[in-house]
Amino acid sequence: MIDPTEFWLLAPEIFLAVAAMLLLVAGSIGRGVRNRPAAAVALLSLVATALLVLWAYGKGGSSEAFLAGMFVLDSYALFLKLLLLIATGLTVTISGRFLEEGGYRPGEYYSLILFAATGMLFMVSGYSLLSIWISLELMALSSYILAGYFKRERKSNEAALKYFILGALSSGVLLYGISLLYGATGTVHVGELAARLGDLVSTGEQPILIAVGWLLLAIGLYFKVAAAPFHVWTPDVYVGAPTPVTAFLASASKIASFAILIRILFEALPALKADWQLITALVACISMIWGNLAALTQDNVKRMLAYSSIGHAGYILIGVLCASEEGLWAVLFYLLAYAFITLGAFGTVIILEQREYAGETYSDYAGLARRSPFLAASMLVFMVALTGIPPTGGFFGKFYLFAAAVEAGWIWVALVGVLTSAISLFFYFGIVVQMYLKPSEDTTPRPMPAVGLASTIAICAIVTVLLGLVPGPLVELAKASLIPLP
Amino acid sequence: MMLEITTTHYLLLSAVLFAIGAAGILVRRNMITVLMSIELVLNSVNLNLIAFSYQLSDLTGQIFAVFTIAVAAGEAAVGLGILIALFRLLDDTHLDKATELHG
Amino acid sequence: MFEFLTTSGPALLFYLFALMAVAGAVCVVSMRNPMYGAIGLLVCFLSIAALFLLRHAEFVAVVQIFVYGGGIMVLFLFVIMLVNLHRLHETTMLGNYWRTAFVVSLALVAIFGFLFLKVEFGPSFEDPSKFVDALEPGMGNSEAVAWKLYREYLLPFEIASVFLLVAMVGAVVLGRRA
Amino acid sequence: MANYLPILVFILVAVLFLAASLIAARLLRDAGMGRTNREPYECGNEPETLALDHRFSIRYYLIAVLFVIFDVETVFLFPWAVMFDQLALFGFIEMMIFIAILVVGYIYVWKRGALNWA
Repeated sequence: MIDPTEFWLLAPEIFLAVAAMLLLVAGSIGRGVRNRPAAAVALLSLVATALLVLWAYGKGGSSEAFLAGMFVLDSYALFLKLLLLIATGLTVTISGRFLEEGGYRPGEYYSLILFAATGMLFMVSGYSLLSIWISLELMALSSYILAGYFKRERKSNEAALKYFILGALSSGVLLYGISLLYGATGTVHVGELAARLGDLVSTGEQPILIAVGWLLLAIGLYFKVAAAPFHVWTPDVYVGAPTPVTAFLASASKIASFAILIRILFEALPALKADWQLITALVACISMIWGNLAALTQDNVKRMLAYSSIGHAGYILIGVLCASEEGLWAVLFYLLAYAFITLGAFGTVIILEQREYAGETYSDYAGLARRSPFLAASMLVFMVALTGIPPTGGFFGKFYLFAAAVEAGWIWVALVGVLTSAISLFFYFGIVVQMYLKPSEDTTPRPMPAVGLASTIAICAIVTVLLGLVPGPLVELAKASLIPLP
Repeated sequence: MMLEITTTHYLLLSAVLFAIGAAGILVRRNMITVLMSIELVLNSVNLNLIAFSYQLSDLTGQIFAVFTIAVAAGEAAVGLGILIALFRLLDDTHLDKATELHG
Repeated sequence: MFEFLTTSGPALLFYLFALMAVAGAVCVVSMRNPMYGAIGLLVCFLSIAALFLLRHAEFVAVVQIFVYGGGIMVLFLFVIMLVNLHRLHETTMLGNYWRTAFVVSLALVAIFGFLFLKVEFGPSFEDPSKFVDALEPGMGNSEAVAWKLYREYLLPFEIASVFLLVAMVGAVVLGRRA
Repeated sequence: MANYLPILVFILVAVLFLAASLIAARLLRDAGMGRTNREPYECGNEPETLALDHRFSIRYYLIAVLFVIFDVETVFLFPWAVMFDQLALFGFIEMMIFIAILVVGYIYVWKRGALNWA
């Protein structure tokens, strides 16, 4: 039986859900709310939720699961929740222009973002496969709707349809895996699952159910983090979805999916460590190679960023497969750095892009340095960071990941990582060349970013550089946010 | 002689349904059929859960199945919504073309 | 003969409904007209509900009929009637290769079948009352489900309500005229 | 298993009744199934469009979705109602929260005008 006072520790999630509902109802009455106030309410509630997260952690943070073993509030969850709230907040600030120009209702848009964030918060704290799965579905469902939010544009519609179909298939696969693991162990609680699996593996019972079960579960999760060869949905969805939503999918949604991937592999399947390390290594290498090679041939910047995001899923998986302390904090560090870099890069894309696909190609960046030195400089920072060159957070992120891999004995994976990073130089610097070396076309108007958008890009660029100059504090923070190793 | 049904029977049946559903999702081009195939996949999961629940005499499987059904309902609602939005767009573009021809 | 029928009754029912479920599923993926596919899906849903009954999941079986047979089915039928069937082919996303479909599903069945046939279980319950006794004493299936659902699984339960709310929002956002 | 015997009998009767009435209708009806009989409106009105081209209003879809969502809600309500006594106040509050969240959805749908038949 659950002690009702435990619900106080859910205050952040409950608050965020209530805020989303208020925004929803307010946005539906009469002509609805306007963009600015709606964004302000969404931002304020995200800040308040972050404060509540800190409060709840101070009140009852521990690595013990509660609410009948459904929910855990450990330092790992704390770190990721704050990161997710930051990423969601930055998504809110880059969304305004799109909504105003498209004439879509902002109330529903922001409330769907907040609902997705609620699902993510529950995901990182989930300690039962049932609660993890249902909150994953909450996030996914909100994301499907957001991807199709610009329903007057055919590409947004098709992106939503594709995302929905492959997303639903991947949750089906994931669920099938969960059902087989349940059949082998009789539980869906993460801690109990680990214990029973340990017994079963040592006595050699139910090998088939366990093997097929964890493999399907892992494939479902690789799907969600967009790792190759389970990435088929990513390029089309990233290109077709409204760009702020793409930024949201590439940052917050990816972080939350990685959070549950790590939670499940580390805490539920430690008995199968050797198996999942190998598979994860393969997936990581395929993602890095495929993502970076495919990005070479793109001339649409959004599509390039989509393939780059597949490659980066591979880099992050390197840290996961190490199953070591160094690997885990390197992943947390990288997730944070990557969130700022991605959101900044997509923010820049938003400023340049116009209707349909206009403004998304490499040649649209020609001479940007003269048209808008600020935009060009920030895009330069993001491209440098994505390549992994100092002095940016991207450099230290990759450096820590590769170092962890070498230390854990996965030298060949680290080698693939270094080589593919070298390849990535070509397509990231393709944009830089366009911006700084190609002459500007006079016909293109000088982009005038809105205040919210410009300040978001500035913040992202500053944080990216800061992380490259003084990574120490964040490393300490990440080191304090680990979960038990398998 | 007495025929008996074991959990393995259920597992095999669910594997068959899962395979049919997955194939339907991957290769059919009719989007409504694809959405129906998704329901097949979720149903195959439920068969597993119920069979294991009986095998282990543990109710968790049944409760999980109830949640799966609830989620399937929500997903169907949104999936069909996306489909309808797309159809409407196709029809509208059709109309646009028609008016262009007249003007 | 009569004894065979009475002792093996559940098994025969299993085979009957399993056959119907598979036939319905095949109908879903193979019919050109989605309306026939929907009928096949209905047959499949109802047969699966019967299979749940054979495993003493009475409550889930009723939910299956309620939500799938009554709700989701209606939704599908409405959409099939709403859309212009002549334009369905314009939503092409993936190829329509029934041979591939056949091979894919056969391969999946072969792999899963090969593996699952080797799975060994302890003796399942010859006497169904054992399953019922293993639940909370003196409760029927829906009581036992309720007892566990509302005391242990209340967090997923509340998340599910938010999920359903989002589904409602999604239907309105996507379905309304822009 | 014996508990399901009445249901089995019931299904059997239903199937037999259906089959019998269909067969009877086939035997009794007029043999002439001409073109007119196959038209959508047998009374003679010409249909405006082909059956496949005719589309229903989108509002039907929204109503159907609402029906499904509240159908699922009923599914959760039923076991709760069965165990209302034992679940006590805790269960009551729990269910009220669940219903409140869905009422928010109801208000939203209402205010957004999805229930209007304009």
